[in-house]
Amino acid sequence: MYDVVDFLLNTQLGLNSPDWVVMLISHLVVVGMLFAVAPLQVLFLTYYERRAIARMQDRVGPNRVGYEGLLQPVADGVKMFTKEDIVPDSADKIVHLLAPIVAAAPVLYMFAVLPWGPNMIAVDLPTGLLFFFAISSISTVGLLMAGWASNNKFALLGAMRAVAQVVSYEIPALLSLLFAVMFAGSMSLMAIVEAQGGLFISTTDVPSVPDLGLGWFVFTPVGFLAFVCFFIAALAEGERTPFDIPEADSEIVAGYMTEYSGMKFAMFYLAQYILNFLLCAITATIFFGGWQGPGVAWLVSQSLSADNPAGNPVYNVLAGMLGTFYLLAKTYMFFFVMVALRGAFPRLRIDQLMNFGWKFLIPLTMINILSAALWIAITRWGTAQGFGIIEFAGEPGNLVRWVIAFAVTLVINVAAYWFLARLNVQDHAARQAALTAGGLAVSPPRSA
Amino acid sequence: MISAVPLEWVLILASGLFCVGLFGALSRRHAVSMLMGIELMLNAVNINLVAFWRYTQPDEVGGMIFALFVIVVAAAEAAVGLAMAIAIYRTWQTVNVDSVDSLRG
Amino acid sequence: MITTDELQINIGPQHPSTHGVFRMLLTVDGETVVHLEPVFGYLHRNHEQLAEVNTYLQNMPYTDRLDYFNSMANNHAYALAVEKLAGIEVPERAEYIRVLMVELTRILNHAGALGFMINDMGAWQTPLAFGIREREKILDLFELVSGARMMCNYFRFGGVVRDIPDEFIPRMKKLMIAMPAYMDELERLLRENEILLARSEGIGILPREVAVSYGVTGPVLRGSGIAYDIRKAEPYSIYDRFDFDVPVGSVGDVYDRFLVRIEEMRQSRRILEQIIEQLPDASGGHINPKARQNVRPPVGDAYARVESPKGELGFYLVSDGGTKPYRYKVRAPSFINLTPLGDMCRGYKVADIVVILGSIDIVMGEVDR
Amino acid sequence: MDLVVQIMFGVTGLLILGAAFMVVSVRNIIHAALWLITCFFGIAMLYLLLQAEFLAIVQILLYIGAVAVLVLFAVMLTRQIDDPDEPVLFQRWRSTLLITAILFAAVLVPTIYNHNWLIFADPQPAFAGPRELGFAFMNAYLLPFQIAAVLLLAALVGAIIIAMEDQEQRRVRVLTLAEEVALRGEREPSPPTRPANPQPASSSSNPTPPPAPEQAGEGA
Amino acid sequence: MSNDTLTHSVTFTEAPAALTVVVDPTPQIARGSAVIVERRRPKAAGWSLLQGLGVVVDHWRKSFRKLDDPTQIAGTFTTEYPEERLPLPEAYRNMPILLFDDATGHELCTSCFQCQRICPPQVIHMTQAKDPETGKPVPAVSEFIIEYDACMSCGFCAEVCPFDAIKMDHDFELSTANHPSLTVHKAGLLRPVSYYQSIAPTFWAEAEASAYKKLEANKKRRPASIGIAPQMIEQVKAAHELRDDQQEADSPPAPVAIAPALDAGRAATPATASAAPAASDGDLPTDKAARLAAIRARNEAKKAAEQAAPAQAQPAAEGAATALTTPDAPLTDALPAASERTAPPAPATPDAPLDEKAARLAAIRARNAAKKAAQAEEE
Repeated sequence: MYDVVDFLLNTQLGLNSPDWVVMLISHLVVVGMLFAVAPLQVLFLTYYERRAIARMQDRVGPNRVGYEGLLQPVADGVKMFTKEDIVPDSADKIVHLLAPIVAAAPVLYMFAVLPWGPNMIAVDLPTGLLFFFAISSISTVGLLMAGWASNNKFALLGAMRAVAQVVSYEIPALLSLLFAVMFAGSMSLMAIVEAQGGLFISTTDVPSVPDLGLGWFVFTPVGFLAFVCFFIAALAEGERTPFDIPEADSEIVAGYMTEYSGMKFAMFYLAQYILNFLLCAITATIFFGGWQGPGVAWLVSQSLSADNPAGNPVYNVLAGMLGTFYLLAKTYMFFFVMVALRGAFPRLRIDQLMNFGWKFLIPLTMINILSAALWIAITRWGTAQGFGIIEFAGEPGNLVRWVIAFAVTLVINVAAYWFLARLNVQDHAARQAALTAGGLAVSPPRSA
Repeated sequence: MISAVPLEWVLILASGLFCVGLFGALSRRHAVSMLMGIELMLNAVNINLVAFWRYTQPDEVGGMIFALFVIVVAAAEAAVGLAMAIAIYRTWQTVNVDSVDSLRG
Repeated sequence: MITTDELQINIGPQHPSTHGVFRMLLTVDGETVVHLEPVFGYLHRNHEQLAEVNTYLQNMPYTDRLDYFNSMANNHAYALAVEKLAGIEVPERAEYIRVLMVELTRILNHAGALGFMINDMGAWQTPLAFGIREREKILDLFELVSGARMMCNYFRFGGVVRDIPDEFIPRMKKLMIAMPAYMDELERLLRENEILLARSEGIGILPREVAVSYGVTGPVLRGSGIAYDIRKAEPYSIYDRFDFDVPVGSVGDVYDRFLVRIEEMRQSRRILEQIIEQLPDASGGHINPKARQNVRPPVGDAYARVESPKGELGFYLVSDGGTKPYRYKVRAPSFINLTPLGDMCRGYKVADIVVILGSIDIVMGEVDR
Repeated sequence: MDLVVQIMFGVTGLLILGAAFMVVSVRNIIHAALWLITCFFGIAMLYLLLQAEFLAIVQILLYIGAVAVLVLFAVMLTRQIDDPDEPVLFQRWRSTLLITAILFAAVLVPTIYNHNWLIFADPQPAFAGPRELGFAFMNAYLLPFQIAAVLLLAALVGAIIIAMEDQEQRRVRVLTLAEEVALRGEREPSPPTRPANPQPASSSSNPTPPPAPEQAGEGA
Repeated sequence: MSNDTLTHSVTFTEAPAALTVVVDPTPQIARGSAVIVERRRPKAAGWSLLQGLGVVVDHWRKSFRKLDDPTQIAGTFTTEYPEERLPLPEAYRNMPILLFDDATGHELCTSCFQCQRICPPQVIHMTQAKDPETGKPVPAVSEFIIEYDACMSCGFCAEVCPFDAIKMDHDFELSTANHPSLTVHKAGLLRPVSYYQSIAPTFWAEAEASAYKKLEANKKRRPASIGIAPQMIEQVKAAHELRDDQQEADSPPAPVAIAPALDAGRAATPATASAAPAASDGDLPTDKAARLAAIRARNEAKKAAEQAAPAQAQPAAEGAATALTTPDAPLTDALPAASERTAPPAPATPDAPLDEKAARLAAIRARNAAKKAAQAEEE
């Protein structure tokens, strides 16, 4: 974007504007674009979710406003924004007003580090991944403020649940993403995506594989287990079924949003859907190669850059478009999975959620980090690092190392999953036995 | 930053924060409020550490490391302190540290 | 784990999961329920007293409104009571049509009840939508015979208001093909689902003795392990002609009630198959021609009960020889089954109580009357 | 350019100090916690000004995302009835204020200004990203790192033990129906599930006496 | 309820009376048995979740076609309501309506008060018509009110009506913001017989058959008395003339027997109208009145067209209907206006078109003439 603005201002218009002006304008343009994208995504996501879940329930879904109901979210938005804003009399007015802002603003920041295509990122922070989760943790404060300021028991209960859930599931989410940092050697999301070229085998592990943009981390046992764990944790962070406990309508009405209406409610809604979109996008980015896909690497190689001054700038645009398409396609695929989960499952109870997180997910992700370390050691290390057991040089050697790493991590991860599942099932059975102690006085009746 | 803002300004800011935190920790009656004061003091220390790192030894990571340790200690302190506040509340049904005076003769 | 204050929470009367206007006054410790006081009566509409100023026939449509999910079963119980009181014979074909309707009602009710229970657990309406889909097919049949989908008002003293039309049985047979597929699919979706198991196993246990001491009936009682089904215990109408089993649970928790309901739907389908085979082809045999709609029963009283989908539904009538009942009393299963709610919920989490309430399967129209 | 930085520093400093002042002076404890979050946010901004980008993110993640939320949580768990008459500060808060003011004005400020700080001469942009910090933690600061880990573990266990209530005590307080029935069964021998003299076969088809219809009337 | 021992307090020292109930869990069940439901465990952790997800995704995949076969359980089962409508069965009942004869405009109701008596929520109110000269009640109804807002659609009124005068309508789109308009007066309740015949042909055929049976019985028993609604007689006779000839060749022809009754009915009509409040159409929402008028007109037109030129019946009828629903042909306005104009000078000359009914009849005739003219023009 800097280049484009520089080209327009200084070369075309000949303004000779200083560096910081170009930088400011280019950043403002990017920010404006992202700011426009976010609500549009939310609008489409709500429509997409409602249509998809309706299909799962043998219904049609909204199909009245506009073509096939495409304008339904707009109509909903207009309705929400024109509604009366009701503030409870005994609410803490200022905090009640601030809460939706605090909840919604941080999630918009998270767009900043999301790579949309090759070289298409607002800020390529070296700590991008950490930034993503640090910023998302601010919105929990907004939830807590909302729950407390509403002065309503349901709202407070919902806020407490939300915060307990989000804070405890941030741990497995971050732990399961650590493997990607280890694989790519960077916390920058761009670097993580770029490390996922290849064909089922990442080019970072075996440089000689053809780069079709399919060397996704999910194809490794480590990545797959991390993907499962992260997606579950993302469901909990985004308050999606089966972890939509904070807003369990059958229990605590609407949780922390109970006392909100109109525009403020829409802000919470916006925040939640942007968060869901971003969580899906980050899943796609870290496990499914983000903008990587067949053709992008070739387009990038043809395009104009510092390394390739003979390239055609049209290919830059094409590469960007294809990359964005891949990213959005993957994101919407994951959102579809979220919708299907919402359609299929009941929700867990808060204590079961905590048990699942602390007793199953966190140990599993920790074991997965061990696997990731082994993977790195087997595929990358040599005698220099004191790991001379596997001495294979050259190209076939890399492949053999990859196969060994695959087998070892697969065994470890499957064993860990099996073991932890078994432990948890036994634990569950023991608690069930305790719970049903009195009920078992019911001796089974004899069939006649 | 270095050329524009002298180190003293940052240090004074940090010491001001420290004093405010100290006042809060000493004079608030609510147990959790006292903890907040202590958090403020720890943050003031952190600002100092980062400022010294940036102004005097930016080529080493020592200052950052110390700041991170302080954050770790603060987190541990917050966890234990809040657990104590809850324990006090459970036993005395209050979090007012004035009222917790069962050792007074 | 962390001790907190005891908190009083009102769930209801306006709350998404109280199945109508019902209030649960909760005392919770954290999320654990210490005490629950069910408060009802918000939907009281003087049903029993109203019935005493109406003629016997005029009360028939009012029984539809008791448990509006199962108007056919309510009609049946009331018709049985009046027939017992007035000594009215029912032709055989009419009996078959009645049982046919009532067993369809049972499937309809359980499909809805399971859906609502799982909806309370947080499944976003999919099991409910599947249940509603099958219920819709059955309601279409009801509309075909009675003219209304829910408030059927189909039964008359001595039979039913009109014979089933010709296209009824072919449509019914098609439905019989869809039913097992629906039940299998529901089981595939939920029966072994770990989340459902976690939410329902060991939750809301109603031990057998307690269930009996409260007078609980229906799937709730059978879920607690007692094979008590009025269709077996005191076969009314023509229930002694059909083969069917009584499913019972072994623990008495929410999961058992869930399973018992699924199994009861299968058994109802078995009965329907037998009805289609045995249905006597007697045109005009849908009602006893001698039965007068304006009945004037002799002085006396009668109690008739049926196994409504929710439990034992009984009507107690006292006649003073006039055209209106002197006393009219409904033994509503939802009401009796709701009484142990406070005990059943104690010690469980807040999230469990809506599930327990859903598993009891109440309709407030019947509870408050 | 310098002026811009100075203005930003001034704004950040005012935000930090003002928020900190609100933390210690505001009456409502939840508001105090929210001001604390504001203060933490200002400190993160200051870190960014000091080019400690990683630390700024850690500040947000840990202080706002964890510590402040924990504080808010604890406040909400210990619900205190707000008594407007009860003072928020100790009786002798004026003397404390005096002491801290003296500390600031007489000790800290003169010390800061009288000391000759060894400022790094070359204002080159410093960089301490996660990679450098990771190497430092794994090499030079390995032992402190391990100790910090142990400290965190100890704090975690300690916090749980302090805040945890006796499980047994709690179980007794709220028994489920099934547990109660089981307990009763232990105390006294359970009644025989089969009747002593078996009923005749004719009546066994009606196993339980159906609840009389009048029973419902009492409840209503 | 002996639940006092089961309160949440745990101090239970006295013998729990509630628990000494002796239960026999194993009844001897005739034909069938008590089966214990199987509490299954998932085979592998997570497998059943995937299975459930599969069910949902499968439904998503299949929902792009419509569920038209009731043996299937997948596919969109909803209907797009205003455009698509489910066929209503004949038995469908919503709100009661009163029938009148198409050709003559005679109402079938004789104000026998059966429906008013049976109505459980008591929403039917009627006033019997009186002969204006003698002041004696006649078998016709001068005002008939049904409170649609309180009606519970039980259908008892239609069941008990001995003259098939009150039937249950299929129109369910009654929602309105105007609550008082749901108290419907006679003018709003009246529908032509052909309307009911169109929504429930079998039921009407049955009604006709039973009415004919009754008529036959009356003919034998009391040849000159009013056994059924006098207005029905023409109708029934027309419908069964053919069968009548075939079945009973020796019986006397129907018109002879029913002629006095018919005359009595004719005599009653002016009286009815003079007692009726003039403009009860005013209470109706205009669109509803217009719809009703359109239906009436269409029936009229159809009949006329069939007589005139069977080949062109349909377009002519449609043309007439559209012509009448347009504001240029304000038939509904004309009706009350006509009756208002004529009614107030109450028992005037008996041969003049005094009453509402007669006015309507005149209007129908005029309409027919107009339509025929239009038809001729088209040709």
